[in-house]
Amino acid sequence: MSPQPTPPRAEGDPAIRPRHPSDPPQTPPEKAGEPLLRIRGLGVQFGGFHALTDVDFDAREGEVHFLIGPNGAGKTTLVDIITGLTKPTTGSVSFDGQQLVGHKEHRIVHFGVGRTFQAATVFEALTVGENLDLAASYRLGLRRLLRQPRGHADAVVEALEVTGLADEVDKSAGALAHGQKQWLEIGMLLAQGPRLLLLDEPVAGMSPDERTRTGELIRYLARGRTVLVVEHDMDFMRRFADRVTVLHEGRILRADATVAEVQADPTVQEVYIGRARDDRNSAGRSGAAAAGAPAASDDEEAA
Amino acid sequence: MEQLFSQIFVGLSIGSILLLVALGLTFTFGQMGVINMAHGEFIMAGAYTTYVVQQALGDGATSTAFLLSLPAALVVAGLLGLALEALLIRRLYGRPLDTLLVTWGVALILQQLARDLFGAQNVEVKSPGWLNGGTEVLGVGVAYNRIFIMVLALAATAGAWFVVSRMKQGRRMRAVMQNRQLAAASGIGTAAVDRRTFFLGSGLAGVAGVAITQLGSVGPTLGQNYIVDAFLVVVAGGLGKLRGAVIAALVLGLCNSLIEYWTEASLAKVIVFVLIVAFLQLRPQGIVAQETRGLA
Amino acid sequence: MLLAACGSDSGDSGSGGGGGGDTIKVGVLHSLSGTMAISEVSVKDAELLAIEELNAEGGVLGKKIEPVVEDGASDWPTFAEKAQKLISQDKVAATFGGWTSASRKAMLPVFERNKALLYYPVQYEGLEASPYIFYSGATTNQQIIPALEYLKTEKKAKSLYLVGSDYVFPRTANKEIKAWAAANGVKVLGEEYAPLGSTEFSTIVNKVKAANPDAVFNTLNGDSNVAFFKQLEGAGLPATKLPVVSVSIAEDEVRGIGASKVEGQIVAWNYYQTTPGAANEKFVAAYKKKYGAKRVTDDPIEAAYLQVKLWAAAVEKAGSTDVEKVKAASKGLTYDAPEGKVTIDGDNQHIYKTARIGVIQPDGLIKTVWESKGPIKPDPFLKTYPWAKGL
Amino acid sequence: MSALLATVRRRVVGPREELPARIAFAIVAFLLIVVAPSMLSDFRLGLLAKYLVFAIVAVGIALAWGRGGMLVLGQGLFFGLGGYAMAMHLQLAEAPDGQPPAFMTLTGAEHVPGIWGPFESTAFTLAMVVLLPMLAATLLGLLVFRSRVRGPYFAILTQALAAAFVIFLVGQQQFSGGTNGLTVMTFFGLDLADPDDKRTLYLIVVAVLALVFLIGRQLVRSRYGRLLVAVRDAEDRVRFLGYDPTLVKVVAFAASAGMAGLAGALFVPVVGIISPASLGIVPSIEMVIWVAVGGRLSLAGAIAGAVLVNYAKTELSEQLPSAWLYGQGLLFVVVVAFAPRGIAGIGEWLRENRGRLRRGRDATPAAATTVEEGA
Repeated sequence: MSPQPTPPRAEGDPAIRPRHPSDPPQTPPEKAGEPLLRIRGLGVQFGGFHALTDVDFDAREGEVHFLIGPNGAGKTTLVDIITGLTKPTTGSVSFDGQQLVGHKEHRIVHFGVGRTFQAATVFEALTVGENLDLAASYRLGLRRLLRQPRGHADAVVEALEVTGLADEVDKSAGALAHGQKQWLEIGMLLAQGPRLLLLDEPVAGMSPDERTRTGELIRYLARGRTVLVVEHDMDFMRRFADRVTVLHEGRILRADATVAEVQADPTVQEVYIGRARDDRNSAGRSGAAAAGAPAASDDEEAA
Repeated sequence: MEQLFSQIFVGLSIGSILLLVALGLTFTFGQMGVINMAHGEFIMAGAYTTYVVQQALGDGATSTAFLLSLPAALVVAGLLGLALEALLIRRLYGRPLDTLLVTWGVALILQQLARDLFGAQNVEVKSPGWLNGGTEVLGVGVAYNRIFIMVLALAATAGAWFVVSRMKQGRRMRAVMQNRQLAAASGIGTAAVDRRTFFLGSGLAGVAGVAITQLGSVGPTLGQNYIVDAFLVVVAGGLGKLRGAVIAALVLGLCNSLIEYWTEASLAKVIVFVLIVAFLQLRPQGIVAQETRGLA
Repeated sequence: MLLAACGSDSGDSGSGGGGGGDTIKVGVLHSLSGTMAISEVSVKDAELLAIEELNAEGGVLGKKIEPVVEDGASDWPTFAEKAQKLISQDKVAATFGGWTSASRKAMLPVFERNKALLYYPVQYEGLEASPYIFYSGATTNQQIIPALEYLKTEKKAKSLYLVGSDYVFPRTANKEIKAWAAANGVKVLGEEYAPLGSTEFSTIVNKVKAANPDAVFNTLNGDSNVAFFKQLEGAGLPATKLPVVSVSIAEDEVRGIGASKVEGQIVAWNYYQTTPGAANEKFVAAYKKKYGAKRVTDDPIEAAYLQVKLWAAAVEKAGSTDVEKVKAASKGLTYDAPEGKVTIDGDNQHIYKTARIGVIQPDGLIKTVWESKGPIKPDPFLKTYPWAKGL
Repeated sequence: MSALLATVRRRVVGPREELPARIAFAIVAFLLIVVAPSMLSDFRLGLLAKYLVFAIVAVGIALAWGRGGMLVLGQGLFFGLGGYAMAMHLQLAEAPDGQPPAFMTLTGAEHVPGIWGPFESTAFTLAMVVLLPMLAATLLGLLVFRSRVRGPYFAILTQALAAAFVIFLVGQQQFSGGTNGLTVMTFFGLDLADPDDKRTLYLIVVAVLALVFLIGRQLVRSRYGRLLVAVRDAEDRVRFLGYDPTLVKVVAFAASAGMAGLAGALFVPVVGIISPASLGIVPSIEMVIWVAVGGRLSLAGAIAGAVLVNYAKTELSEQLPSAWLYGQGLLFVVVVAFAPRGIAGIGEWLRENRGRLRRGRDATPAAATTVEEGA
């Protein structure tokens, strides 16, 4: 039914070329200045359940920071708190010196924080162009919103270009393929020009090609911004992460490490292998998870 | 002081009527999320069932007829609900606003049907002798029919509670309401559970209809008088929460009777409506809230 | 498409038409659907019976009367709209219609604007005398004031409690009652209104009980009466202990309420099915013959019937259906109605009527227990009552 | 690649079928302004005026419900605010000098109620007719949308408010005229009995409807209109795009309230009376059915729906009152359950499938035929 997603168009643009393992790390983490995002002592309870406990977390400009951990580790909750969807019980979230806790979701967007959701949410009744235009117009006052739009802003054109959706500009977003919807959602973020992007499982349900394409997109986004990615897919993490933080049962297990450090960490392995064993036992899945490649991608779960 | 007791009794009595008419909604609306605007007409169907049973048994058996009407109305209204669920509501899951409008259309049709079957004139349901008159308790005059309605409301609530929390059927019902997919995956036939929930919810409306015959006479638009109040009770109580509905009904009943005592009937109704809107500002999830995480 | 569907029935709206051809058209405009249909269908039936009888006797001015029946749908704007239609499209000679004051108030400007005639058959709150309306029901001084006098003299009531549905008639009537009470040394202990259609009277009954009046004056509408009486009884105040005079319950309402629930209650009207006289016997027989033995006649039904006959008599006398001529011919016109001889008052176009107080019997009929000495002159603005000055 | 982007950059986004729409608008305007007054009798023209007044309400409902997903079951409240504001002014204007307005003969009150005072002023009244409902809607919307009451809860809440408003009006007879409502005979110098003046009134109604339609169209086609659709379909997503959905919804809700108020104000001279019976739960939900029948997603459809349903009501209820009540119920059931796009949907369906019909059955289906409802 739906057309195949546009193949990656990265050739010729060095900035969105896939990263090879031999490449030097793009961001020298130790040398970066003040973190753009600084979280201290964050805790949240739902009823009696401690979803997050005493979380400290930093992310710097220009880095792609992966947030991993088994289900229920509190990854999405952390994103929810940063974006104002959930109120923390304790702790603070400061972004570029601005305290985020206590602000409404839409105010936080105005501070320069954007996010996507596990299930791609685009406005299906609108066209691709209209979706992007709407995202790009969020700073307009009501008077200008009431005018009929003519042409596209540069930010929209850039987003179309980067996501490879230019051909689909007049297509209804509801008619896009699954991967394209994810890209459109990322494109909408891009059109808003945020400084911190939070992507919640951006490659869930994608084919290997699409994953690569998305990874390239993420690397493109990271130029001059901070990208925080919540993911289960370890392979994807290995290919595209600058820094990794591991969460487990609401606590930080390993903070701000490199991919190699995380892979070598025995506690992390324990958490993941234990989980993989559980998965095998309960769902009868073949144990694809070996040491060093901790978890199978959780497509089914994310769907 | 005696006046205050009197008004408290009146409030509890109004509250028990509200509870009766709203009880069925805590199932169909609260648990299934179906806005059934024909709920009032199911109440009306229950009332007409009482009339028909009485006519069939003749004048001598008023008491028997009345008691027999309770199960009869449960079945008649329940079957109407079942038919509505199977023919229309089933096709409209996930479209709550459309369900609301469609069931309103059904309500109009049922009203006109009642008019054509029983005449535009109201019909008279005779009261059994033991419901006439009243007595005095602590200097407060209490009518027997009011006591009966309170007892019936209590019994119906207890019955509903029993079904939901003690019977296998009820556990399935709750499972489906909490997570439809998961319940389906665990081998529960969700369609069958929906049907039974709807039967029960609609049947309870029928029972309320029997009680209401004891308040006034029975006419085609009888249900319209109760539908808005009933929904407000469920919304204010917290969706699908039996406990919330009980509290909301009684509080609304008391508010109504006390405010009416100091002001007047029309103003009291307006004030109560405004209070509910204000209350929902403070607690949009109602009196008894479901603990949820995020919005998903 | 729409325009074509709307039809192209053009033409001017002359007054007092309906006379063209072999028939004379008249409008019959009542609620045949909606909440008021309960009461108004019977009234429409009575009007059609009267028209049928007239036609059987050869019609008026040698022409058959052709009724155009319209549904007001219990909605006041619809009454106004349908009245306009009857006048300008059907060109009726006169219209018989309305029940609620609200429907009459909605139609009044239409009839005045078009200089067309409306006959209105129901007792109402008075304070109105449109030159284009004939009022065949009672005004205040022919129903409410006699009922008050009855309570004061026969029941020795020194205090009253007023209970009514929340709409115009009860509120206005109670204003008049309070003025009367002040002038007659009767105390009004309280005044309560229930929303229309309400069946919740516990609080009102509590208030009545606490006030302990000698009698209750009841202007509740239809269904609310059942709930009110039930709750009065439940509170230990049956009809035998606390007399309640009702002015909105007639035989037709009793039929819906159930006689057992209002048995022994006092009502005030100008006509009952049991009212003696040959004219009434003939009317009741004809009505039951046409509509079934179970049907009953009552005051508004009788007024609806007699107003058609009054119009026909006026047309015959005027020799024309022209509105101004019919109005002129109606002055002082008399007719032997089922309720007795009635006369049209030339000044306010109301009718002289005999006031009758009755008690509801177990069979649902009403027995007259008191009646005024002859027909009372209608006085819609209560000009002849000094206490009514401030109203 | 870059050539494509260049065209994207330049292209006017939005109205794609501007010309046919303009031609249709011109034809309808011609029919309403020229043909109808010359072909219809005074009575029928009066009825058409009433239908068009209702069409104004329908445009507002299509905006709030169709576009914004807010099922407004209490438009009677706003219709009534506008209507009563106008009726109060007209009654004051009609009253002879030194005499109380007509409705007061019943209440017997000595003084004109204080709340009537400001409505002596024409300018104040004209402003209030629109502003009063808009203010009420804004206040309600801010409260209700902020606490994220939406969907059916919002619908039931608005319904309860309409019910409360009616009870309030009935109870406050001394300033509202109670169940009788308020009747008027003139409208700013127009004599409502005079056929020529009624024709003028009809043209005023047509003009206001055109204006309301154009405003609604502008709202729908602007970025704001898309934003409204976005809020309807995924309110939470919009929040994370940096918009406050509360404000987005309040604007549409207030606009629809203002339109209802304007319609109420015109209803008064067109019909000659405003009373609580026209504002309660049942009339309010009837307003929704006009829009459902016409097509909730289309403003023009909503107008057509209001006119057609009311025309059918007039005709059918004259001939078969009982059948009309069944018909109305069935209309609700059939249209909402099985044809949620209403009359407008038929046209869209034809347009979408035109190619396929012409090409025959084996052709590929046109892209994106599914327009999801925002129910």
